Amino acid sequence: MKSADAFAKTKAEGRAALVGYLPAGFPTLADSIKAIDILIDHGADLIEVGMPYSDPVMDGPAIQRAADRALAAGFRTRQVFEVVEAVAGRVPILSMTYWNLVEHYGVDAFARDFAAAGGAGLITPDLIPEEAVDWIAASDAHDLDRVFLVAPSSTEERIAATVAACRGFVYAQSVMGVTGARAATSAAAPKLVERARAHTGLPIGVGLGVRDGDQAAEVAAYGDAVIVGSAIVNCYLETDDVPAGHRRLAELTTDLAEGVAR
Amino acid sequence: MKSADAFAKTKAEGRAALVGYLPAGFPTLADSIKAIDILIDHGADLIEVGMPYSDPVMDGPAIQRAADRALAAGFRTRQVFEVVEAVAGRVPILSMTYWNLVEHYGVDAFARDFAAAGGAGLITPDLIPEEAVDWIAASDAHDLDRVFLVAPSSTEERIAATVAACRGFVYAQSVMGVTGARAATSAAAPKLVERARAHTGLPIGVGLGVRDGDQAAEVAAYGDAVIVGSAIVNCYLETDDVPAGHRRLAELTTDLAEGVAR
Amino acid sequence: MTNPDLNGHWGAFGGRFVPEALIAALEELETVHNKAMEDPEFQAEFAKLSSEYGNLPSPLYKAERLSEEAGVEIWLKREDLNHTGAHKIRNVLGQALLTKRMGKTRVIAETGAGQHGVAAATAAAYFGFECTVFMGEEDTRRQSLNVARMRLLGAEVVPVTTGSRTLKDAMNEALRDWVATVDDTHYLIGSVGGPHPFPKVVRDLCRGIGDEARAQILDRVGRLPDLVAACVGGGSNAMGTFTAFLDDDVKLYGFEAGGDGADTDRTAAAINSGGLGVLHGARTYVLQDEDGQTKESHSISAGLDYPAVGPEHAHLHATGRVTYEAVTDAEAMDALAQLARTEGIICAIESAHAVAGALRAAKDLAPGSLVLINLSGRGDKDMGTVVDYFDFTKKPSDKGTE
Amino acid sequence: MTNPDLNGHWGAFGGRFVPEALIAALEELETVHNKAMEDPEFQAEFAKLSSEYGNLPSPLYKAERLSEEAGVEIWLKREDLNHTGAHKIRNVLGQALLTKRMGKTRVIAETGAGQHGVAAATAAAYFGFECTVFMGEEDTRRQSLNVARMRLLGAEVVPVTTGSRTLKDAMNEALRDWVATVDDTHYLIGSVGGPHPFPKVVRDLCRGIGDEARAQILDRVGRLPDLVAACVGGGSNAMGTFTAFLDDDVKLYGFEAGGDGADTDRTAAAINSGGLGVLHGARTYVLQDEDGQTKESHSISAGLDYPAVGPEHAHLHATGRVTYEAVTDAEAMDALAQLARTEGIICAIESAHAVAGALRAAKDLAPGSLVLINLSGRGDKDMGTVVDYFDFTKKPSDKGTE
Ligand SMILES: Cc1ncc(COP(=O)(O)O)c(C=O)c1O
Ligand SMILES: Cc1ncc(COP(=O)(O)O)c(C=O)c1O
Repeated sequence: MKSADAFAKTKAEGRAALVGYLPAGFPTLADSIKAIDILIDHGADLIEVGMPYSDPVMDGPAIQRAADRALAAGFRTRQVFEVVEAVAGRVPILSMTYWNLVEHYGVDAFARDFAAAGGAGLITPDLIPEEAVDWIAASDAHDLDRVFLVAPSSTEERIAATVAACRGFVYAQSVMGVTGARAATSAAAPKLVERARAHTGLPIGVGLGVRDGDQAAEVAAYGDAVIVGSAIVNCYLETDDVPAGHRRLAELTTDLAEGVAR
Repeated sequence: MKSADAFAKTKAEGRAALVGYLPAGFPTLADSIKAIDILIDHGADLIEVGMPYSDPVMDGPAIQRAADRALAAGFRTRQVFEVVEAVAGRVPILSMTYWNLVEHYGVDAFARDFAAAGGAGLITPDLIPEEAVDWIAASDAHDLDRVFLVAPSSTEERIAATVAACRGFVYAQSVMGVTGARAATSAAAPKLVERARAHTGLPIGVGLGVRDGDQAAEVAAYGDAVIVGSAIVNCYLETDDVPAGHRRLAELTTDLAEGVAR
Repeated sequence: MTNPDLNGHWGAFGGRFVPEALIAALEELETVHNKAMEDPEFQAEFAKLSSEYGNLPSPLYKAERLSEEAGVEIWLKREDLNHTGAHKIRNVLGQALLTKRMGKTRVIAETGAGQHGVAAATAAAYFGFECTVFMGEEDTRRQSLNVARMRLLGAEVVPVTTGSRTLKDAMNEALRDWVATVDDTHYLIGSVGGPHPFPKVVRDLCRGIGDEARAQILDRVGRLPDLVAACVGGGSNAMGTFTAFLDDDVKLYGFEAGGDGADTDRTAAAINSGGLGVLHGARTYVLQDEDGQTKESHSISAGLDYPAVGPEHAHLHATGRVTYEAVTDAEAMDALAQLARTEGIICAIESAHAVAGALRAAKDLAPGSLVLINLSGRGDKDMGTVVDYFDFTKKPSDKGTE
Repeated sequence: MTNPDLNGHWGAFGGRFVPEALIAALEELETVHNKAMEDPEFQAEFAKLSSEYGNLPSPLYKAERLSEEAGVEIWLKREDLNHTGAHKIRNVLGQALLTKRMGKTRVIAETGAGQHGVAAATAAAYFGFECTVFMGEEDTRRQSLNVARMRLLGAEVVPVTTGSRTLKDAMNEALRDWVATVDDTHYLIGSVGGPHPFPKVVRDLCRGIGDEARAQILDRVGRLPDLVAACVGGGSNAMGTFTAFLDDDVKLYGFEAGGDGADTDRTAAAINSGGLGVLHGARTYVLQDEDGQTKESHSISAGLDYPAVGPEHAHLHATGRVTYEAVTDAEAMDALAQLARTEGIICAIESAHAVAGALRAAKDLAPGSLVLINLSGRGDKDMGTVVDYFDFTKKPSDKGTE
C-alpha cells in the first residue's frame, strides 16, 4: 500500500488525512505495534514509524525521550522491519528516519528489506535531495515513497526542486522549530503549503505541533494531511501504565480523526 | 653592667665567655625571667634577651616557634624592659632584636628605656651600620653596647667598617645559615674570627649552632664568647612541663659553662 | 589547499545532512563568507581585530631543550599565547565578523569542556551580541569554572539534559535552537565539522595558523619544515595548520585522541577507531555501533572528546595526503610533562597529543630534521586533570634544621 | 625615573635591613645588574627572549565599549597576554639572565597564591636551573593547582609552616634559605620589595610595560595619556608602568587592595592603611600593630595580599608624584565583571583593582580624556574565587517546549 492510496481515499471523502507518528520500540517493541494498531483502528490514514536515533536533531524533548527509551531497551535497526510487517496492510506505513541509520544499514539493502516488510516509503528529515542520489535510486528500484521536507525558510527554487524529488507526498514543516506539541498552530504553515502547491500536484502533509482535534481541523483546512507526533508520544511518556497510555491514545486519535474530518 | 665588664672577667680567667639567648616572654614572661636566672646561676657570662618578632628572618625553626608562642601569649615590646630590669645586675644583659620593633618604639626612646632598665646594649641581626645612623646616635647618648654582625661572606672592607661601628663585642655569624643547633660546628668560623681580629681589639662572640659543652669548647678555642640560642630554647620547646625545662636548662648551662672553661 | 564541490563535498565527505529549514541559512552564510574571503575590507578588519584583540600572529618558538631530547629541531607555533588561550579565538572573531555582516544580533554555540563556549562568549561580548551556549549537563558540572566564565562574559549557558548529556548532544541542541531562531541568530560552530559551508568557513578563518607559521619558519630557518603536526578533535587547529602546507613537500600528521588505545572502547579517534557515517550534518568518520548509533567518545582531553571529525580531514585521510594516528592519554600526559620540564610551557592536553605524536613520528626522521608543532592552547584549563593524573602528593624534602 | 642613593634609599625609604651575611650577594647582584643594564648585549638578549618566549611587547588595546560606559577613552596594556599570563614573566626572565651572568645554577622564590612561583619555575625550566619555591602551607592548600604547575615545571615547592603560613612567611623562609645557599643560589624575588638592589632590579626589568605603552599610545593616539593606572601589591607592575611617565605631565594612580575597606582591619593597603616600618629588608609602609609586629593583610586578590609595598612607591607617595588609593574587594569584582561583559576580557582580580580605580578616578576627568590602565594579568587563576563571589547558580531560562 502506498501513500497515494491513502490520499486517494481521503480526497474522495473530501477531508485531510491523519498521519500518526510513533517511534518503533516505544514504549516497548510489542507496545509500539499495539499502539500503531490503535492509531489505525481509531482513524489514522497513514503511519510514520520513527527510527530511534542517538542524535535526533529535528526532534523536541518528547520524541527525544521516547527514542532514548527505545535505544536504552536495545532497539536495533532491523526491528523496524518487524514493526512494519506487523502493522502493514491496512494503511500505508512509512518510516521517518535520520539518514545515518539507513546509510549504515546500506541504502539499497534498507530499501529492499523495508519494501519486503510491506512498508510504503521513507520520510527523511535530515536528507535533502542533493544528498539523496543513492536513496533516489534505491527507492526507484524498490518502488518506495520518498518524502522530503520543505520549510518556511525554503527558497522558491528549493521548494520546486524538493517537491520534484518527492513521491507519495510532501512534508511541509509548518514551523521553524523542532517537533513538539504546541499551544498554537503555525501562522507560516498556510503560506508554505500554498507555495509548495504552486510546484506540485502531490498531497502536502503538514507537521510539527498539532496536539488535538481542534488544531487538526485548523490544519486540515489547508493541508492534505495532518501529521501528529509528540502528542501521540506524550500518551505514553507521562505514565508508566501502558494500558492507560493505549486508552489515552485511542481517545486522542478519535479526537484528531474527528478534527481532520470536520 | 656592660659587655666589657664580663669580658674583662673571662679574659682574666683565661677562658671564653658563655652567652645565653632566650626570647623574652618564652615559655612565659615569668618563666623567661626565671630561665635567665638559671642561665646566670649556672655560668652564663652574658645574656641576650630576644625580642619576639613576627618576621624573624635570621632565625631557624626553634627560635621562630619560641617567638611565635610569646607573641601568641600577647608579648609587647615594653615587656622586654621588665625582663631586663628583673635580671640585670649580675651579668650584662643585651637584647637581640629585629630592627622594626626598635624603630617603631622610637630609637631614642627604646635606648633610653632599655638603659634605664639596666640593659647593656643591643644586638641587631638585621641592621647593618649603614642603616644605623639613628641607633649609633642613641646608643652613644645612652651609653649602650652596639653589637653588629659579621659573616663568612663579608668582604674585608665590610668587616673593617662593621667592627669599627661595634661597641662591647662583635658578633661573628659562624655559618652561612639561620640560627639552630647543629651537629657539627662551622669550619668557616675560625677563619672569620681571625679576619675580624685583624680589624679590632674587641672581643669576638661566635654564634649559630652550638648545642653542647663539647662544641662550646671547640668554639672557645678561637672565639672570645660562645653564643648559644636554639639549644637553650629547645629545653622548653619539647616539653609542656616548664619545671622540667628549667632542670634541663640548668644541666645544659652547666655543660656549656664547663665547655667554655676547658 | 583543497576546496569542496558546490554541495560541500570533499570527495565522499562533507555535504549537508540537515533539516531543509536550515538550508537557507547555510546558503546565506556561504554567500557572505565567500564574499568576505575575497573582500580586502573584511580581511583588513579581521587582521586588525586578530592582532589588536586576539594578540595575533602568535609567535613561532624554537624549543631548544625539547629539540635536544628529541634529536630533531622542534618549532612550536604558540597559539597558547592568543587571547583566551587557544587557536579558537581566530574562529570566533571571524564568525562574529560574518555575523555582523549578516545583520544578525545573536549567536549560539555548542561546547564540550567549555573552551569554545568561552571563546564564543568572548566574541559575543566584544561585539555586543546576545549569546547562548549549549553544554551537556554532565559537562556543566565537570567544568563549572568555564560555565562561570561564560556567564561572566554575559552569555546564557543552557545545560543540555538529553542523550548522553555531553558535547554531541549540546551540538544537537544548538542545531535545534538554530532551526527556530535562524532569522536573527548565527550558529557559531566550534570546529571544522557540521554541514557545509561550516567546515570551509572555519578552515578559512583558522588557516592563519599555518600561513603565519609557514612564513615565520621560512623567515627564521630559510626552509620549510620536514614534518608538521597538530592534534585533531573536530579538527580546526589541524586544518588551520595544514592548509598552508598541503601543496608543499612536507609530511603532515594529525594526532587523534586514542584514549586508552585506538583499539579499545575508550577512544575518541574517529578516523583510527571509527567508520564512515553521517553525524551533525556531514558525512565523515564517526564512532558508531553496528547500527550507526553514535558511540560515546573517551579522551582525557575534553577538547578532543568528540565522536567525529571534520570532513576535510576525512578526505585528506582517504587521499593519503595527511597521516592520522592516535595518541593515548598516557602518551599525551607524558609529553605535557616533558614540555613543561624542558621549556617552561604548560600546554593544553589537546596540544600535548600533537607534541607526543610529533616526538614519536620524529624517531623516523633524519637527525636535525625540522619539525613544526602547532601548540593549539595553554594548559590552565587542564590543571585539575593534570593534578588528578600525576601524583603530586610526594613530600618535598624537609629543609628545616633544629 | 628616580634612582635610589648608593645605599638604596629613595628618600626615607628602601635600604638594606638584612643580615650581614646577605650583603655580599646583594652587592654582587647590584654590580651585575648595573653592568647588564648598560650592556647592549644583555639588552638584546633580554629583548629576544622576551619577544620569542614571553610574547612581548604586549599589545595596547583600545577598550571601546568600556570607554563608552566610562565617558573617557580607555586603553589597556594587555599584560594578560604574556606567557604565563601576567607581567611577571618580564621580571623572572630578566632575573634568570642575571642569574646566568652571576654563574649561579639555582634560584629560589617566595610565592603567595603561586603566580610568582609559577613564573619563577617557568624561567628556571627554560634556563635549566634548579628551583625551590617557598609557599605558605595555608597557601599550598588553597592554591593546589599552582603547586601542581610548579612541580610540573620541575620546581620543588616547600610548604612554609611558620608564622601565619602565608606569603610574608614564605618570604622569610626564602631569605633564610638564601643565607645558607647564597654561593650558588639567586633569590629571584617577586616584586619591587626587599633589600636594595631588588626594588631597582625588578623595576628596571619591568619598566618595559610603561616604555612600550608610552611609545604605543604616542604611535596610536599621538599624545600622552592624561591618567595612568596600575594595581599595587608589592608594586612591580605599577613601577613597571609608572617609570616611563614619571617625568611627563601625566597623572599617575596606584591602586592598593582595600579589602573590606582601607579603614577596616581587613585590608592589604600598605600605604593607605599602614604606617612607616621595616619589613623584608626595606623601610617602607607596612601593615603593623602598635608594636611594629606585622599584621596579616586581607584582600580577595591573592596577588595583592601582602602587608607592605615596594620602597619606591613609598617614596612616590611621600613626594606626591603618584596618588595611591585603595579599592575594595567589591569594587574590584564589579570592575572585573564589567570588563568581561563589555570587552570579553576576564582579567586577574589584581588587575581589576586598577580598572575599578581608574573608572573611579576618571569621573574627575574631562570627557574624552585618555586613560591608560595596565592590565597586569589574566583571570584564569581566579575563576574559583569569582565563582564563590558571584552567584552563578541562577537557573538559565528553560528552552524546551513540549
Ligand atoms: C587547545 C585546544 N586544542 C584543540 C582543540 C580541539 O579542537 P580542534 O580539533 O577543532 O582544533 C580544542 C578544543 O577544545 C582546544 O581547546
Ligand atoms: C596579575 C597580577 N597583577 C599584579 C600582581 C601584584 O604584584 P605587583 O604589585 O608586584 O605587580 C600580581 C601578583 O601575583 C599578579 O599576579
